[in-house]
Amino acid sequence: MSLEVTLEFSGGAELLFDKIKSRVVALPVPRPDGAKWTIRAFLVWIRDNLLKERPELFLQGDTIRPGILVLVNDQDWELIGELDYELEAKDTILFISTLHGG
Amino acid sequence: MSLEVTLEFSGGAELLFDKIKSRVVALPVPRPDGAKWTIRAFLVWIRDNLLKERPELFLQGDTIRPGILVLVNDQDWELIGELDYELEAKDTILFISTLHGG
Amino acid sequence: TAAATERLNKNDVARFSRHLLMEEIGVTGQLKLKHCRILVVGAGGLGSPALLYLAAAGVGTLGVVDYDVVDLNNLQRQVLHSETRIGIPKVTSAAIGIAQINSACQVRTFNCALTRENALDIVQNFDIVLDASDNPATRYLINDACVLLDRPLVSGSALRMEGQLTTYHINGGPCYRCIFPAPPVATTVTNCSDGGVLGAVTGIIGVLQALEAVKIAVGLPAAFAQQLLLFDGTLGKFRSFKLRNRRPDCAVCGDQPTITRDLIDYEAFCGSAACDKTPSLKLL
Amino acid sequence: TAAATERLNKNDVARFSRHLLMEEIGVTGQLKLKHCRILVVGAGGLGSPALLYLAAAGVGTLGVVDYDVVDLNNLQRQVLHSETRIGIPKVTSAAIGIAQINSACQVRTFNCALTRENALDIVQNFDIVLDASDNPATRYLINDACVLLDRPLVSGSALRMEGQLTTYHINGGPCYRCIFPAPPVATTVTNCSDGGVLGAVTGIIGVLQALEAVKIAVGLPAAFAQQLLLFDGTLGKFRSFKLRNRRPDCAVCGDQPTITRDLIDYEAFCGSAACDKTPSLKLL
Ligand SMILES: [Zn+2]
Ligand SMILES: [Zn+2]
Repeated sequence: MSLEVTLEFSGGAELLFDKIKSRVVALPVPRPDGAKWTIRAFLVWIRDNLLKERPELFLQGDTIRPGILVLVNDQDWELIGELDYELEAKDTILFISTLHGG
Repeated sequence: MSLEVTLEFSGGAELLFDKIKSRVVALPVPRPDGAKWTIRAFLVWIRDNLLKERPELFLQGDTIRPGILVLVNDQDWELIGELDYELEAKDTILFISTLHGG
Repeated sequence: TAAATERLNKNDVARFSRHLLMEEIGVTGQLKLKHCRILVVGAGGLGSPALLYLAAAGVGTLGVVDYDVVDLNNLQRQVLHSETRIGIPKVTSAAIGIAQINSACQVRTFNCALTRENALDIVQNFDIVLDASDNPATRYLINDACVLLDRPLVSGSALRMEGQLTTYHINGGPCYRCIFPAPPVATTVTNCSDGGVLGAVTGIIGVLQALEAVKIAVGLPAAFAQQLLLFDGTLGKFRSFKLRNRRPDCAVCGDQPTITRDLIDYEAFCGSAACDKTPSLKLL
Repeated sequence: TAAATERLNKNDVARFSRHLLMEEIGVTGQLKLKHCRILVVGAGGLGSPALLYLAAAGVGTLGVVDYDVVDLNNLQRQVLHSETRIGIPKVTSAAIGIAQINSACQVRTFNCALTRENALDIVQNFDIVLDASDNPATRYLINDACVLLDRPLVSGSALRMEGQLTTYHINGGPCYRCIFPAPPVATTVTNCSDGGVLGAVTGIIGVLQALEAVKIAVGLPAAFAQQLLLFDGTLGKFRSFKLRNRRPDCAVCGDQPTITRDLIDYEAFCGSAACDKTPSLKLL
């Protein structure tokens, strides 16, 4: 069994992930520890499975680093519980690195 | 029973329909004559139920007038059968009046 | 690329540093821009920003076709022109505006309407064409000339609060005539003189046309091939739609075309003049 | 509206005919534009097209803040400037460019960096503010000044092939600091000097900023309030996202703000200078 979600990067965040802007990932369910696939757990999974180097450019402690917005199904994750949101099948999670240039 | 589809207008076509760019319409099913809700039939329904005046600005004979594009679920209707396409629940049908200004 | 580097002069390297830093452009792309020739038909609301950004980007040769002169009411949106140039031909004004931002850009001006007689002669000198015109007759003419000469056509339009954009005749995709085999009845066509237009809406579409042309010139994938981009300025919404494939029965790009290098009478075909100033009953 | 009509002079009526035809603008809207004062912070890649279209649209008063001078490498995208104005202050060049398209526009130039000391004094003279700056420290400063003075803030940014746009502090929605309570670590910030930018991408965002400001000025709904618009120039895709609500715990627009009219030390807060020229290890 697996939980399939779409993982997207924009604004330069994709440079940390082989420049792939969009991919479908299959998360194993149930998780080994029986817990839910929160975004908190998903970030750990991303770090361990996809992030090749320099995790500090993506994560800060157990959350996302300042300057990266997280959108779940086109909504700011702040509206739906941030780290505690539980992923559902076919969710789209988009990480946007904020631009400052002009 | 009814078949609900979203009807949208853009590029000025909405001016013929009370300036409403998007609405959900409920089409009666089964149809009185037992036939399917093709786009051909839907155009007649639009003419009889929504189009208040000057139908020649929207229709030409039994089809749409030149200069208006028809998109069903974000695809050119030419890709899916044009007038013969059978509507399904939750379809979105968008009529776009082509702009020529610059 | 050592040889290629030598062909960008020192001035180019300084001027285009923000492009040279990008892997999507770099020296190779900048050289392609320098050697590219782009024709813009119409130096109005769409052509003004398109020409400005194409010149700034380093396109080596720009062609401009327009029969009109600069009018005060153009300055609400036609940002390539200026108050002091009111009354002079738009193509002359455009050349002056282009020289201000990039004097190395070669500008070829065509102070005339694009017609059945001159279209192929003009278009054949360019690699990419932008339709920034304002009427159906000219749009069909540009399309047919581009198909006959096999040039990609980046076509924009705008009215009131809305804009539309498609790239035609590229990568085996449809041409304008594939999408619109029959012209609109003249009385259903509204132009900017009748309906008005918000200047920034033409700006957004015109700059998008420039971007698409730059991408085609440097060899990046065209974003609007077989796609219709709609911009609704009221809602601030952009939407993209997949258009039909090339039609084998298309009169100009089909398997047995009926429109050949003689072209056709476009004003008769459209039932309207090749300008946006003809008064008529126009509602849509 | 008879009295209102009298306040548009004959020249205005001729110049803005394409706006007057539109029910969304009309005489009332054009008068609102004439009496509106808009501040653009940064006369670069975003500020250039924004200022051009705001001036062309008939905005009565434009303010321009920039401490820099025109450089050759600006001309790849900063279309308000020109070759002959290389070396002069950008705000001076901007005023010249604005006068070319609309000499009736009153331009107030601020040839300085926006700082904690001058921000409120400058911003208070304007009704709407555009953030067309290029670094986080200035973005936080502009935001805080706009919140403290209750001005809507139309914020754009661009890098390489991408652009972003949001309107902050409008209709009770969030401010920049609500969305980004903590600044990015300086080493994670890439600017256009390091990463490059395609000129037309800045053009699209800058014109969209002008459009949004025009709409706010005439009283149309802001399209990008509590919305993030992303533009991916590689794919030609625009996407919009709903942002969070105003945060009651926001340091500046919250219920118990800690940032007051003294403002804060923005360079210390961000750990980086208020310009885009500081070399540092920048990857994202
Ligand atoms: Zn064709
Ligand atoms: Zn806030």
